[in-house]
Amino acid sequence: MVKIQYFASLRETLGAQNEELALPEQVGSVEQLARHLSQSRAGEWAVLEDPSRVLVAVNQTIVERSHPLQGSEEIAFFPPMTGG
Amino acid sequence: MVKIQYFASLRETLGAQNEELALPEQVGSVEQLARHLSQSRAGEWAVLEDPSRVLVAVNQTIVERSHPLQGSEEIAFFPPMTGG
Amino acid sequence: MISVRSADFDVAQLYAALREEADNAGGIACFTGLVREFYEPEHRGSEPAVKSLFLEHYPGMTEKALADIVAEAEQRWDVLASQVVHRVGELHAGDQIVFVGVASTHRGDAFAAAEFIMDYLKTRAPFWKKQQAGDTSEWIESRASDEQARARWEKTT
Amino acid sequence: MISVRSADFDVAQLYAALREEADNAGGIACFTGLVREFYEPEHRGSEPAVKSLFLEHYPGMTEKALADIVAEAEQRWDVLASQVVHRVGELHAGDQIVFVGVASTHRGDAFAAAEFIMDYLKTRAPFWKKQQAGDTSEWIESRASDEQARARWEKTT
Repeated sequence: MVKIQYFASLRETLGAQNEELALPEQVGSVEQLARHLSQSRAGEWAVLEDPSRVLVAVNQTIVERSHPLQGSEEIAFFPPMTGG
Repeated sequence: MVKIQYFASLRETLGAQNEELALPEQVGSVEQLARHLSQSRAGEWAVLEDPSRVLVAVNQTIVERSHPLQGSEEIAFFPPMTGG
Repeated sequence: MISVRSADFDVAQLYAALREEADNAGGIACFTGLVREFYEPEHRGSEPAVKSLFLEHYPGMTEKALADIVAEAEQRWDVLASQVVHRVGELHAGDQIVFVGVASTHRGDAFAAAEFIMDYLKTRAPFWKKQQAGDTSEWIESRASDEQARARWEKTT
Repeated sequence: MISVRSADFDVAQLYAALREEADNAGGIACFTGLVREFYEPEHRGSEPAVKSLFLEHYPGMTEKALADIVAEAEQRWDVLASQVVHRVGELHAGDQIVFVGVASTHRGDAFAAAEFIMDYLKTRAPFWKKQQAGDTSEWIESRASDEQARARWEKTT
């Protein structure tokens, strides 16, 4: 199971804060997870496939879309940061 | 009369802190004043002619050696600054 | 020291800690970010000013991201001591929001490391601002200028 | 505010003055210079460390030079408020020697203006340091790196 969290405007847009998910067999990367969620849930979820609007952290480190997934990670989707 | 001041290591080297001087007729610039003092006093005073070792301020503003003198200025000679 | 918290911070205390911790430092550079009261361009002149912000963050990752940024600064420059504090939760116009302080042997290193940490913190640490103006609240968009400020550090050593 | 004096200064008070004076600032950048205890290279290992400094200046011109530097910074960047304090006279290892603080709408401007003021102050304001180590005292030589730090501002806007 992966643990997925959503933050800030993305959390509000999707109406989702966190969830646990068993990765389907064909999902082996961040990019494939974003596509899976976008296609299976449709609507607003399509935004996950846009790397300019949604960043991804795996185990609390920002990663590229090509980052591989084993199936037991802590994954977070969020908009570009605006701290400081 | 010009008022001349010497600071820091230059003050110690020359053994001079401040003086008043009537500019000789041929002295119309900072460069000419430095040469006049260097030639008339000799010894350590030659350092005044070296712009890399001695800076000059006229009326409390740093100036180039070509800066003209009228004969009533406040002039200061000093080594490169080391504040901060 | 890295601290993420809702409570306000005391610049005097953070500066004293830097001075205490950094033996024989030549200089200490500090930056404090404040909450500005501003109008969104489209609202200017008619709508109320932004009077408060809500700072959301990603607990756990926030501290890790800040520690990574500080470690990178320590690799690049002579950093004798550093202090990073970032507030979360509700803040109001004029409030202190972030503090970055760096003590170093040389002033150039202190300035560079402090500005580097700020520029990375803005764009690589998981904080998000939501602004409140009157009855409406909206998430602040990230700014290209912040990403540009961060990207320029990639070209230098 | 510009101040040249022998008395120590309080960073907390200077920071509070900047925050008070700069209405709606987005950030405040501060730098404090400290007296380092150091060995001259030729003395290393045998001679005593430098324990004190004497700061000579050119009264009248000092304040004018600092005012000119601050005015130039105000021309180049968004400066809402600034504070410059430089001590003169006898100072000891660990003492605060100089403070430069700038409040601005934008953090980049605050950092740049504060560092610009420091770099010009080092090389264009009439201060001279004499160091004391044991029984001997000698004037500190100016450093090429300080002049280089100043000169790089000539190429930017």
